[in-house]
Amino acid sequence: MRSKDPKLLLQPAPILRQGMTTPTAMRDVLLALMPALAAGAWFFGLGALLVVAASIAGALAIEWAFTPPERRAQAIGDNSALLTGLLLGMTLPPALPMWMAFIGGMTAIGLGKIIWGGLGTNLFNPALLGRAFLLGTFPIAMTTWTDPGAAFFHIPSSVLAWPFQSPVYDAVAGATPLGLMKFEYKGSDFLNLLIGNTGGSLGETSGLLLILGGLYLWWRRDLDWRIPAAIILAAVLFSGILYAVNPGKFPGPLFTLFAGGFWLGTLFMATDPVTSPLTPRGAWIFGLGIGFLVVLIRVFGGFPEGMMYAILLMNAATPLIDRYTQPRVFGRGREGKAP
Amino acid sequence: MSDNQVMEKEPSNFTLIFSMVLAGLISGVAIIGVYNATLEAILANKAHDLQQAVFRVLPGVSKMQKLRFEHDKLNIVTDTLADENVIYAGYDSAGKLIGYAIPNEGPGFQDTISLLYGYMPDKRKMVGNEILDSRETPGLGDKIFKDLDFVANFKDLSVDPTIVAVKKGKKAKPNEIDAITGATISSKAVVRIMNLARERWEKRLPPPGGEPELKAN
Amino acid sequence: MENLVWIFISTLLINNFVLSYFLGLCPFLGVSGRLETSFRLGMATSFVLVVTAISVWFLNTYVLIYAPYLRLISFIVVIASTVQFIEMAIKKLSPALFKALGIYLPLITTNCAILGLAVFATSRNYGFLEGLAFALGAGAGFTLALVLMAGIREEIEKTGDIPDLVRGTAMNLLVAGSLSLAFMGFAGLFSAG
Amino acid sequence: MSLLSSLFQHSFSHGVHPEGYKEATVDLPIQRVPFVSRYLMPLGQHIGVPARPVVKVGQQLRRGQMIAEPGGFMSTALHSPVTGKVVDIGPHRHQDGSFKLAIEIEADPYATQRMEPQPPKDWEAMPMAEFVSEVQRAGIVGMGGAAFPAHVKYSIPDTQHIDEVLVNGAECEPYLTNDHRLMMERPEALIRGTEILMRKLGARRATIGVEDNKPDAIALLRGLLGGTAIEVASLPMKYPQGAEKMLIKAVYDREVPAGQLPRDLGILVNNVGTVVAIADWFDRGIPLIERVVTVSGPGAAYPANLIVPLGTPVREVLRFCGGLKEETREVVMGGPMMGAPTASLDVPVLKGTSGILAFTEAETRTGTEYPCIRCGRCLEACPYFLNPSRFARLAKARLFEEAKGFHLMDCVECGSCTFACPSNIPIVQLIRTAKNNLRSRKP
Amino acid sequence: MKQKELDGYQEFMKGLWKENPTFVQVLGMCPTLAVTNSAINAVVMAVATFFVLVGSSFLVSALQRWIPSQVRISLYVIIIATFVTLADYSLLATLPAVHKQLGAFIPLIVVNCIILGRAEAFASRYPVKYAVLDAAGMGAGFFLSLTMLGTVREILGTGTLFDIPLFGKGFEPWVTMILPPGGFITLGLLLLLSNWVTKKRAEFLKQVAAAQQEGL
Repeated sequence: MRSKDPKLLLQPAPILRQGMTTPTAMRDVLLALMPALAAGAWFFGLGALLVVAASIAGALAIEWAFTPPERRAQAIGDNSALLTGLLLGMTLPPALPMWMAFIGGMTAIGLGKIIWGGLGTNLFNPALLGRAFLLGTFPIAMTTWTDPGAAFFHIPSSVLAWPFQSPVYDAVAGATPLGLMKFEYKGSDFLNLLIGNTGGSLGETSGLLLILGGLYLWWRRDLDWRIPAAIILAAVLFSGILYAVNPGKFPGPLFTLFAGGFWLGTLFMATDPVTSPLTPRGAWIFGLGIGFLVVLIRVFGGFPEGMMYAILLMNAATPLIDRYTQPRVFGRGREGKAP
Repeated sequence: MSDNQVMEKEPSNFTLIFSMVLAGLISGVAIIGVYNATLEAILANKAHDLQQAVFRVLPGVSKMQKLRFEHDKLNIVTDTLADENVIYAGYDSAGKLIGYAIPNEGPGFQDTISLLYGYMPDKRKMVGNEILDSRETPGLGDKIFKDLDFVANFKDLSVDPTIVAVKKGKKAKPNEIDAITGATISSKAVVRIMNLARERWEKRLPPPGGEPELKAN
Repeated sequence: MENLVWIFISTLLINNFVLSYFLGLCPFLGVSGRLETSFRLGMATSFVLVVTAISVWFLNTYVLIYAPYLRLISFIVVIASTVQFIEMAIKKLSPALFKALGIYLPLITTNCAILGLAVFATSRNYGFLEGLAFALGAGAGFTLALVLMAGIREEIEKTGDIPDLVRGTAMNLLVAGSLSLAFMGFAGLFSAG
Repeated sequence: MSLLSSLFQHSFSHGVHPEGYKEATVDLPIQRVPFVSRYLMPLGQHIGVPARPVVKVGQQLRRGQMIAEPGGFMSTALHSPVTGKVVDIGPHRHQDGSFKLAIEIEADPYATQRMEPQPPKDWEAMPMAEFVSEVQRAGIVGMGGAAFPAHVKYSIPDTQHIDEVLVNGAECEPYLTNDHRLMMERPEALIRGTEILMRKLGARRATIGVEDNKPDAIALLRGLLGGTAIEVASLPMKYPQGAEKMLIKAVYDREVPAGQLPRDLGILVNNVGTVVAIADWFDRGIPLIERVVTVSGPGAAYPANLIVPLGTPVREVLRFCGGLKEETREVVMGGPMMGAPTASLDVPVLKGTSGILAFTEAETRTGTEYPCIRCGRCLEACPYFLNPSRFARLAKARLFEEAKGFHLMDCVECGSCTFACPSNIPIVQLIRTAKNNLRSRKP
Repeated sequence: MKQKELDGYQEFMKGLWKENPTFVQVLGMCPTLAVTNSAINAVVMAVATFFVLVGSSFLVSALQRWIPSQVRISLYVIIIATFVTLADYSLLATLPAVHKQLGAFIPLIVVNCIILGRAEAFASRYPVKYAVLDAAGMGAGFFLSLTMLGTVREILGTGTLFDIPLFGKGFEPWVTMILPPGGFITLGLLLLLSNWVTKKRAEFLKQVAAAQQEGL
């Protein structure tokens, strides 16, 4: 027994905490994205990794620059800027100039996070806000796709374009499965969709590996399963109805699920806890809204892909959803009145 | 009002009405004055712009006539109103009908696109197109009038059975146009607006070779 | 019919009065602090928009073809008196509604969305039904933008952590910019058919 | 096992699953702590009005003698834990750091500390009002931690009737095994107390709710209870199952409406320790002068289950079982989820002290507080379906009134939200601040 | 008339920065954002607004004795609408191309709160000379902010200024800048910048004051 009393802490109960912390949650998501990123690198080569690196660099640079020095270590250390940069990078075309990716990363963190007051305070998904800005700003570069399968060490010259200069593409532009469907009503080979051997954003093509990452997150309890479930439900239902009406013109549910950024958006963007509703019923509404909007924009809208806009639009509605889906309090009626 | 006019007495209703009417009168005079002063220039500007547009979409035309489809036939009109029943007939210097400039508008990528295209009934061909107004995405959708390749599509385009937009470089038939890469929706919107106008005017126009029976009203 | 639907959808989502045409920005930036207020203001504005659209159609069809130069003056007078008249009518017919909407009605007179609607409807030669669809879309779009903005602002202004430098109009504009970016997703909706 | 059982067993919704940490003490029989020289009996050991001293400084006391009488209806008596004399009645350091009135007793080092056996009381013949006042005079309070005067629960208005007696043997707090050991070692007293309550209150049935991490206790009780009106309900492990309303939900699948009491549903809930205390008083005449305390936690040298006379300084209890390890940084009175840290080891064991837990740096998690990322884990943890995240944000912005609108006052501060929070936000503390602020605002 | 001492120079200058209608008072946002997708549009809009602002302030101030307060707002609106119509037709006659770009936003000058605000708050209370200076200051401030916004948006959005290419052929334009989101974001960032400058200036003045104190 010690002779002197220890200096006792007065930290209030509960003393016990469950093991998960915010930085580990972010690290889990980073880990879960690795297989899909690796697949992106495999299909699109080193250039794709450079694009992702530029996006991450932009995100970290602005986070560092605009965080007060005393909070920098924590702000960078919680991995959130890294994650935002990575997520943004994975939604970019594989041959996007690095300078654009860098600006995208800066916008994502700057407009999507810093001005709101840092982690946890923003209402729009930062990565997607950055991407929406890029798509609005550089519409041509952001919709110029390359086909997979180039030599790994071949870096497209467009990736290395000088800052503020228009890229020059050295390969014939490819097409995404969604683009083929939208503008030419052509389907794509399902197996290629599954493994990701198609044109598209560099981290979104491999549905299979993304689902694997999602399952990992679900297993780690980092993921609110309701949101993906609701998105899939709404997307399958809506596209199923359309497909039943006119199979020649509208894509079927399976295509809807495996083309474009569906899985990246569903499992990694929509489920971003900061920008999705807190309440379980809210999560369902949020997910159903996204699923519906995705199909609406893909089928009837001007863009082949609607995942990003669907999520951003539902992000905007999140405060309202949260407000009107407060759970029924124990021992009270729906209206919150005690019986 | 001013700080020192504390004891201002309540003005009568008459004063109030009188001041309003007076103000109305003065402003009316001012407005009518400037309206009359600028009317000529404005109308001339408008007429000039329209004429230039018609001449551009109908090569070889040197005279135009505004027609409106009313009471099941085409009538000559001289007003400045524009609606979906208006069409411009273009004549060469010899007074022979060359074709029609047909305006139409419809939904584009961002907002309404309004356009004017030249049509030669004898050849059943479209010979020119001009976008009058649009808010398409700069640098992308605005290629529908900035991209010379795209504009050239309409210089010699068969309208039978309909106009079809295909992926750039895939144009094979006389009724097909090359869409703009990256702005497929805008390209398709233009085609759609044209096709709708073509359908509308198909039965209204006199058969090929015939000149419209014109009646001044 | 298809045309009417497109006018409605376009004004509601694609060319939202606030987020794309910048009309009605003063209330959008000024009155969007509270959700309830915003919704009521949106409703009141929608109502005035519809009444204005109808009046403008009558003016355009029966009066202004003879005196086009009076367009602006007659619009502004009609809007001001419509609002005044609605105010009186509501006060008389439904005091409860007046209590809810009353204070917003004078604000609506100077809302550029109303005059904007009149001017746009005129320059586009909208017919009666088209004008109505336009007004409904504009009103619904204005309400939608206002309510979304109010939801966001309630969240961030009460419990948020907005840096002092950004707080206020700068933040509202940046949020509006983000919303506007998100609404770009509706571009091209139903137009390629 | 637990997955399967949770499928077939009823419980309440939400809640959390903290690690049990009960292995250290679960098999240790209850030992008696020797008498020490000084005892401190604060007058307010229970919820409600403090007791009123009936002894003077210098007065000699017998063990079990009443030293303070109830200060009102919402109050209960205190008894001397030892034979000795009163040395001081004055302010003494309380475990929350404040000074509160307490009676300091010096034990007579030569006394045997034996209590004369008393004949059983004829509780069956007592009118109900007398029964209630007997309980009050015995100083019996809720032994689960809240220390709510027991007799208040038994004062049922004429318009109501108790149908069910529910004995709370859930012991959902990690580390604590005092109730478990009590059930194992004194099952007869537990059953006896339950019978007394059933008969006096006119209940048809009684249920002892026990979490299924105590299979031995369940088996033992079931063996003894065969054929009686008392049942044992085996409940899946979950925190906070021991909260009254959660236990009712788990056992009967009934929800006590907000603002109402279990008795409004005809249910009386008492902790295992309370029921044993009832049996001790009516059968043996022993008032509440000691209780079972679990000493445990990674900082405790030799964890133990102990019978501790009330008023024994924590330091002495710890000394008996080997003291604290060097790395101890925090000592908590009660369970790790709802207990309160103490700043000094000189504070006494009270009626509500179910455990003395010593923690090291690793458990206290003094680590960084990260921003709330709205992950919603606190919502999924809250057994009351409240929105703790919103409370925390509103409390930080000092918007207490608004938080009240979201039923802040329904929160029982079970700590599940804070347990679940990955960002290390002290949610319960913020909620407590908000609640205190709102309460103090009332005129 | 008993009046606050006015300094014509001050009345003019306050509109440029201290009470800048856009950055400080946040008025007239609609034209500010809608027409600033190119510098030329911004300039024309600002000139038209300047004209209406100065004209109506002049009239309101000159006629203040004869305007009954009960109907003053209606009269102001009529005066403003008249000036706007004048501006509208003049533009249509002289610069049809620009008028087409500005489209419906010229008539909307009527509901620009700056104009009615100045008429009500200043012109109706002070002599003509100061009313005109005040209006001119506000108009100039509006011109300044509009031009600033238009310049930034045009340079980034198209790589040109007044349609003159600035960066050579390879420049990749930032299309969002001339789209609605760019308007919101650019103005938001400019406001942010102005907040920052104001804050830094206040800090600087404070330091100067402190230093002077020390010196004494």
